[in-house]
Amino acid sequence: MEKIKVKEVDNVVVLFAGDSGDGMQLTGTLFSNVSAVIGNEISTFPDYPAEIRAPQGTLGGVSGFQVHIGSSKVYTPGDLADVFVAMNPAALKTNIHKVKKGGVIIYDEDSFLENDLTKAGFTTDNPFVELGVSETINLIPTQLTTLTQKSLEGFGLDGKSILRSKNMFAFGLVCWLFNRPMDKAEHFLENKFKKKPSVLEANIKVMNDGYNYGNNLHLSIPTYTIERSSDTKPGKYTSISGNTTTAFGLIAAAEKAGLELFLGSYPITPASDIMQVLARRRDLGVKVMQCEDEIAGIATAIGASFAGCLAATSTSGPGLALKSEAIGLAVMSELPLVVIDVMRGGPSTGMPTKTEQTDLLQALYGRNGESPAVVMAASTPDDCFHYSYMAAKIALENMTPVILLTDSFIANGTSLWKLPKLADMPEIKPNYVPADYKNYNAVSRNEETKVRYWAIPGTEGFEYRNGGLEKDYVKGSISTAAVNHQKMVDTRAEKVQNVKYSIPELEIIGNEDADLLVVGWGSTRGHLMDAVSSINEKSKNVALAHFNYINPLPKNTEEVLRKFKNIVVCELNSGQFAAYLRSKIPGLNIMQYNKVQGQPFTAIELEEQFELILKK
Amino acid sequence: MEKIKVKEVDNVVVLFAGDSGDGMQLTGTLFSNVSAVIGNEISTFPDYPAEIRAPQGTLGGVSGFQVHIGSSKVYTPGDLADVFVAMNPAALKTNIHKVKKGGVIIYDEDSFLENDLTKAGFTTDNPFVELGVSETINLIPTQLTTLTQKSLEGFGLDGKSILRSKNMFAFGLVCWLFNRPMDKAEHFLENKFKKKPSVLEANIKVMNDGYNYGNNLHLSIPTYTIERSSDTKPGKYTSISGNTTTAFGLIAAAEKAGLELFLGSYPITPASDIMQVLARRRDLGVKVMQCEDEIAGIATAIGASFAGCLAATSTSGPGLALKSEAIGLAVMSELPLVVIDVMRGGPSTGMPTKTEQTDLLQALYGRNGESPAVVMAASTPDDCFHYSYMAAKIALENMTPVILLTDSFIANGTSLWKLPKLADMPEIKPNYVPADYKNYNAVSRNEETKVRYWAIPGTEGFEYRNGGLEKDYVKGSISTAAVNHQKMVDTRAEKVQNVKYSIPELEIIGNEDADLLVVGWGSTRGHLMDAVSSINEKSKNVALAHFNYINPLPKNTEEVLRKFKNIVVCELNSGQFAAYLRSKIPGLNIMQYNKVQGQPFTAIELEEQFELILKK
Amino acid sequence: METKILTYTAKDFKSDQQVRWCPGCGDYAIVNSLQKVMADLGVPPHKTAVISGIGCSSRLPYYMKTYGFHTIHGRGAAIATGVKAANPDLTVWQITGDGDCLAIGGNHFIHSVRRNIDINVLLFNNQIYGLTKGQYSPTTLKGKVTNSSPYGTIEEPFRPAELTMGARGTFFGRLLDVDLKNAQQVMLEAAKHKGTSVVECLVNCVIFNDGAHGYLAERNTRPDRTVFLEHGKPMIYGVNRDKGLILENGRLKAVTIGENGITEADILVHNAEDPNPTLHWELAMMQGPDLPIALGVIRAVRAETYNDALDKQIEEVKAKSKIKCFDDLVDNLEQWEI
Amino acid sequence: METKILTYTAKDFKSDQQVRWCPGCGDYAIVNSLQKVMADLGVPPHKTAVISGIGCSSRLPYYMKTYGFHTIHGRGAAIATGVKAANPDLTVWQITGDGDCLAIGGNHFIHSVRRNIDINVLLFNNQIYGLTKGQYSPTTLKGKVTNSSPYGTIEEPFRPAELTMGARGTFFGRLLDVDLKNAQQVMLEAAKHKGTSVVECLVNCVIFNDGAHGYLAERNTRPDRTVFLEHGKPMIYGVNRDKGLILENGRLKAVTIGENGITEADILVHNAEDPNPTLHWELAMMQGPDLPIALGVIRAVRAETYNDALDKQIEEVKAKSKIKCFDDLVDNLEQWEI
Ligand SMILES: Cc1ncc(C[n+]2csc(CCOP(=O)(O)OP(=O)(O)O)c2C)c(N)n1
Ligand SMILES: Cc1ncc(C[n+]2csc(CCOP(=O)(O)OP(=O)(O)O)c2C)c(N)n1
Ligand code: SF4
Ligand code: SF4
Ligand SMILES: [Mg+2]
Ligand SMILES: [Mg+2]
Repeated sequence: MEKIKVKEVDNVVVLFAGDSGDGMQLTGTLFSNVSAVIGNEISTFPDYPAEIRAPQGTLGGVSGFQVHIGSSKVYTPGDLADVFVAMNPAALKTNIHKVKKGGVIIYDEDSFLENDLTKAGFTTDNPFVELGVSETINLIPTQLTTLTQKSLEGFGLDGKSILRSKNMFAFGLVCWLFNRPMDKAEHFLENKFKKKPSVLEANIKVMNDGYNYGNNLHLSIPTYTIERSSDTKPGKYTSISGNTTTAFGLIAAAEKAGLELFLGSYPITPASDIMQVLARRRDLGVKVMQCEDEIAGIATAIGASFAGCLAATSTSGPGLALKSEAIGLAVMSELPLVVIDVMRGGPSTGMPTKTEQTDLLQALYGRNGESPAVVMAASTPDDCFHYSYMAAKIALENMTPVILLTDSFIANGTSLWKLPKLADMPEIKPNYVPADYKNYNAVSRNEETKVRYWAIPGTEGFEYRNGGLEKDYVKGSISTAAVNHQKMVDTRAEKVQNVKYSIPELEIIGNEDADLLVVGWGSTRGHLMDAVSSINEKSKNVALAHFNYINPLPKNTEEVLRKFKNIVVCELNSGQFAAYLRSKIPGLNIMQYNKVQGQPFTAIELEEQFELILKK
Repeated sequence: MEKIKVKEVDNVVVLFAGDSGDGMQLTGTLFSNVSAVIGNEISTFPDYPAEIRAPQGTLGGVSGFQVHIGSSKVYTPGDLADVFVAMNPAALKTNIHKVKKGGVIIYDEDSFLENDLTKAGFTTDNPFVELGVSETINLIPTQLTTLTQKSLEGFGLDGKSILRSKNMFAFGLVCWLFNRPMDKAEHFLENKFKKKPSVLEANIKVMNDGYNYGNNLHLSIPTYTIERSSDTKPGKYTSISGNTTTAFGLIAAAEKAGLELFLGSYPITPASDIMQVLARRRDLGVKVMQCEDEIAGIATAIGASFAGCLAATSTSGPGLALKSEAIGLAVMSELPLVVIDVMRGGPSTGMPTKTEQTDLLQALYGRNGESPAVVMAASTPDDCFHYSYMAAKIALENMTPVILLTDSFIANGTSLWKLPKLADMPEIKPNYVPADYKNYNAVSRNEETKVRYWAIPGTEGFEYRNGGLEKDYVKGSISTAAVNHQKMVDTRAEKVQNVKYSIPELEIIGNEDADLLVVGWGSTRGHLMDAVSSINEKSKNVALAHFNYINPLPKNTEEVLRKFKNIVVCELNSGQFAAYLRSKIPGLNIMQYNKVQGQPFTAIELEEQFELILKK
Repeated sequence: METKILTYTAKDFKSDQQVRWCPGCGDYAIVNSLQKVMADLGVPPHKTAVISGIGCSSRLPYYMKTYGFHTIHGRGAAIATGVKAANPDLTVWQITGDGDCLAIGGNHFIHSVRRNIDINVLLFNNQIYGLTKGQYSPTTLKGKVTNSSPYGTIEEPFRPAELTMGARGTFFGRLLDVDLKNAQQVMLEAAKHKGTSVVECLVNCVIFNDGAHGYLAERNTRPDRTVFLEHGKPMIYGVNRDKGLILENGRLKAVTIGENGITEADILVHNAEDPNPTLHWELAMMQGPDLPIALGVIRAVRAETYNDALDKQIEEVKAKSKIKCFDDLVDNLEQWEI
Repeated sequence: METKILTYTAKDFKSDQQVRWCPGCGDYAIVNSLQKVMADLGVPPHKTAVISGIGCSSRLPYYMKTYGFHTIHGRGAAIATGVKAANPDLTVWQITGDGDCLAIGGNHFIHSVRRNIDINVLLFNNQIYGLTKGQYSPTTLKGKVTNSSPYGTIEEPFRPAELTMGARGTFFGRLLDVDLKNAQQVMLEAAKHKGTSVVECLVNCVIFNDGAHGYLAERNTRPDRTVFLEHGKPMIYGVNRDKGLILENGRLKAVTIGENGITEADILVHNAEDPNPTLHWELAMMQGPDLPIALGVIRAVRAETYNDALDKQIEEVKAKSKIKCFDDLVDNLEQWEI
């Protein structure tokens, strides 16, 4: 028996794609989990279709899941796939451009029949030729359907259920390919199908048969080993999505602050999960209201904030638009409030399942009047936890609405998350009115920080009337006096600007004397880091400054940016952060690299772009 | 009999102020009308209290009306009043800072009794001393109440009605002071009180008695004559508010375009009048729907636009916030729509009766996704007509929402308006789909201009499905394809940018080689012009560039601005247009002069500011 | 001499777009029925506008060869109102889901009903948010476990009939996805009614709320569990058409004809046109097992429509006014020569 | 031994702000009554929250020495819902106008009613937008000339009782500004009711809609034109208290006791607690001259409140779950050591 070739690699990208009904999300999740368990770094990117269930086998119904695993820090789900599992021709067609030269495509022969090809709009019987698939790509046809049927013969399952298991065959096969531990895989399946023992049994059987199929047949492809990551600090980990960590950040912050957590929300793709994760937490006393619309979502939250909760509302772009007026009320009444916007493709209903960074200017400016709020953005599925916690902390300590931007890419994507302990999290001290404060009113504030004092209804002696009309700086009563208004406008702005003293300074990643500074914000960090590192492995010409705090900007921003002669701001919109930076720090030489395609950057395109700039 | 001294002056500012119940708005309007009639330039500024009727005699209930009349072009209602009519101590107190040195205060002695003084918060019996009123000011105590009562003795009117006429006594007196023609004044009163002959008779009597009182008593003040303006082109004129002309602009545009006019709206201060003026025009077939809220206001308008009307919606800041999401739909479905935002003090409910320019960034950016719309602003009550007409023209010809910004200052203020003829207005050619167009769909467009073709429901052969999801550039069907989205985003942006080829270029007013370029936009033009002219009478050091088109900017904007080493952007917000300019045209040296007090600039403060800058 | 009569078939109203609902989704039945009804109605496709919000159901306009507008979530009622008010020659259909119509769109819904704008509202009630993947809606039954109510909802649902009547609705009908013939009849009457015709379409979401209308769905038991109401006809139902409704002490009661001396003449005759909604309310609220669930046209009352009132007022004012055009308007302003 | 009983007077609920409504505005009566009712109710000022939207009426919170929040137009219901859900120990009053509540706020209104959140809603119905100077509102009678309907409105108004019931309201009361004693009784019962208590306050806007409730306003004719409904009491009214209501053929009819053999025993006894709303509807819709207009508590039905259901579910889940804090939550995730 000839020895199988084993490739040792640093990192590898696997892409699963098939019909919405093919269970690709589960397969991908399982694969990323078994990889994480053995100490690999992971980063994933699910790419859902817009329809719930488009007609089977059509291009509109393709669901994909990409996993990047590595033995050192992995920042993105990867640009191009080393291995692509294609369950049907439609999946092949929509994803072929994501496969690396020299990559491997495993596909279900049984699902590439004439009828299937037609549904996916192929006109010949050879889809690979028709697509011009590179000859360097290694095609592994596998009779997934037939093999699964055989595997489950005699299990007494109906044909539909059997077919639904074929993703497990593919999964087993890929596990073999990457030397994944089957006991861990079984363990994950057990958790998933606890309540359906027959399904569980069948899935385990098919998965193991898939593994053995690879093992026994000595498919003519090298298998891979990926070492345990050494970048990963030892500890307990899980693999988790950004929406879940965002929800968890709020839970942690509420407990730390000693407050009840209230979420007022309305379902919207891709933000609904935040609400759904929190709705499950009645055991922690989390009060989630699914409201009649987004306005009620924020309005109930403002009510809850007034009443003394840590209050939040979660939504996506169109919902944020609807909340604009009420955010203004939170600004004016100086109440703590966390507003989470999981950005998606716009404008209007746009492309609900796709990712974009196009709500930045809306978050900054989408309100009537001079209406400053804190705006921040998370970068990865796991740091959504940190930033959602910090959003709550800033809101409570500064009596201001905080808008936290995430996006479809990190909200649905997963990464490894080192499990935190509440005790290790920074303190949260809401700006309560001192118990001995005299003559409290709606604008009583700490004169140094300009932060309004918070009195919780129910507390005797601090009854006060808040509201959305302009107030007298001293008395808190309604005022239209000219100079007073100016003072109030300035005070609210100053309060928000003061947040810059409590957030971290901007850091430069890479060479401080580089020719080019790459600037990004939010979820693009992984791709930018990859591209920057890759260039810096050759020259040391590029540095990266990545922003998570946007209003206010870190206090050293101007100083840092002024050091660089060339700056390129990269973002998944038409140049919103670039415009913001230009307006805040005049005189910088800012170039832009923008992409508005509903998809994340690829490190490759970024690298090419930076090289181009450097050459000029 | 000694001869009365008559001052010949170029222009004069008169301020009427009293309790909300004192009829100051009517008095001011009448005075500005009789001045306009005889060929003076006028500009007015009503300053309403926030309450409908605050308790009588209190500071909160003071209602003011300022009129600037001149023998040459008058750009603003004036900074300081030459003559101030104060009906009670509260009016005196709230407006005393608006009186010129050497000015005249006429006040109703009968309303300055102890009780009245107390209500206005005076603690001594001499309010003038208490306020430190300059000795140069000429005080004319007049027993307005007693004199009015006497005037109407035997008229059989009840006491309340008699008291309500005392503004007419003041009006008559001021007419005498400024040599206004009493026959014209009577004519205006006749129109106003057509249906109440007894009130009319009483008012005319009191007014004439007021005039005669001045005439007979030879009050020791000079009277004024102001020559007929020579800047005014001969023609027919009326005096009109910005809200009315805004409404009229839409009526004219609809008729010119051959379309029905539809307005979907919801009442809100200070925009309600636009709706109310249009609601009266059922005779012109104008369809006004007062909707259940602002969202329905724009939504019905979008429906009407889809159905083939010239459609508009009118609101103020908080309402614009609520309309954000739907504006995005208009962007995405590429439908013509005029959105009028009469700005007021913010944020939130803010200061509803006060003026501000703080909605600019909201208008530009307050939507999810990359969502470009045309944004423009009017400058004076009379040019609201022009810009509202142009907003409609641009919307119809470019298939885009157009946001027109006006504000409380020009919406409620009045100026002379030269009556237009429809025949003289520019053509409006909606971008209808050519009758022989084949395979029309939701994105069929003129490939040169990028403007979508409009098919009106009811037309056979052009049935199509529009919507808020991203569409295939060619087929018009739903698409989430990456490159297609980029193309659509770019196309929508390009279409809006192309509007710059049809709008006027930016002009420089004043010296092209000046040291300082003053930049403004919207309703501040008058004050900026005054300040700039005033400085240029001494040095020739300042120039003015004033913007009415904001997105897109006039195509020569960059070229023009780059000529100036120093630019100061003056606006009634915290620097929104300045930020926008910085983001669009990097490398300019932009200073800011901002005021957020709910009040217009004064020419004096601007002049001081410019002098200061010039000295540096 | 022959007159050319325009006749249409369902095909004339079908677009070339592939229908993209889940296999088995109840919405298929409605779109097919609607196309048939439109053909029967005889209003040409280009005089028909189909307006929707967002939701699975709201995708319907794409499948129609009429003018169509798939707008934003919840605003369909207001947009449809604008379409009709602006262009009353169009026959306007509003397609909406229980979430789109009654959650975010609730206000526009009640106001369009109150105004009695002449549109036909098909409310696809699957008691769930389909498109966003299975959260409870304002019509989801209390206690139901969904993706957003892991421990069961704690809210009483709206009942569309009740809310429609509370908003002074002039027309309310109810139909069931699988009951094709009756469904078409209800839609046709909705289309003919002048005013806001609300039709609650009970549809099945196979993915997130399968069987929500299961009590009615089965062909065999349906005749005993439902009564199909038609104006002017007795309220008789049952497999053997021997069951009927009577009023007893002011409350509805189900009886069997032939038992206890009940004859067909005792059975209530449906008066959909009674302005007083209380009996319509009782009928709409009927629930099993004691009473059948009402399908058909429960209420259809004549009243002035908003669009007619608007046009009438415009005509009246036009007739009286001397202002006929913009130039007249300006001429009639108080003015002076300078 | 003495127990210290907390007692309040109206003054304890009066803030030092000058009331700024127009002289003669009906809102004055309500704020004064409310302060009395709060004192009677005995909930301390610091446990009371008064939430409003925007409108003349919505300025009321400034005049109260309680916690207060004057929010944004139309959102009072949702904000009050948030306050109560978050902090159920507070007694929450929502102050709203006919525009605030039923125009822009219509959706939040019907949803708060449906959820039966335990708040007390005082709906100041002056049938006009006061603050914005006299445009018609959703309750303005059809045909009325206002600043925004120069030729008369063309819309049928909402009738708040009907909409409340259409949204499955558990409590509806109606009171008149000038009828102080009765008004206070209705407010007190609203406060005591658990759930969304909707109280329609008929108030006069002297400036923009003077006399809208003129039919009821006059002291002399009021007893004959109105009936004050109290649960368990016969529906008797009239200056001489000799008039009453009976049911005839299922419809309400006014009769005179002593005429045509009618005795007091024939008069309907008011059952506000009947879950079936049809008679409540008939009562609420009564109009002159044939029938008296109903004031008082028309409907007061017991049902679970949203806030109680929420708290109950939280307690139940807490009792069963092993997750007690954030660290537990994290510990219970699928996890592995690296
Ligand atoms: C402003 C806004 N909020 C939320 C959403 C997300 N959303 C889309 S459809 C929908 C509900 C769909 O439910 P329903 O109307 O019942 O239609 P169904 O899918 O069940 O047919 C929601 C919440 C959105 N698209 N826009
Ligand atoms: C978003 C928004 N839209 C509109 C307004 C303007 N507005 C303020 S109060 C009001 C209506 C007031 O009527 P109502 O609620 O009946 O109160 P009333 O003044 O009659 O007591 C309107 C339209 C606003 N403040 N905010
Ligand atoms: S999710 Fe439900 S409602 Fe949506 S298409 Fe599928 S079955 Fe139909
Ligand atoms: S305008 Fe009307 S509602 Fe407002 S305070 Fe005056 S009287 Fe009252
Ligand atoms: Mg639904
Ligand atoms: Mg009102």
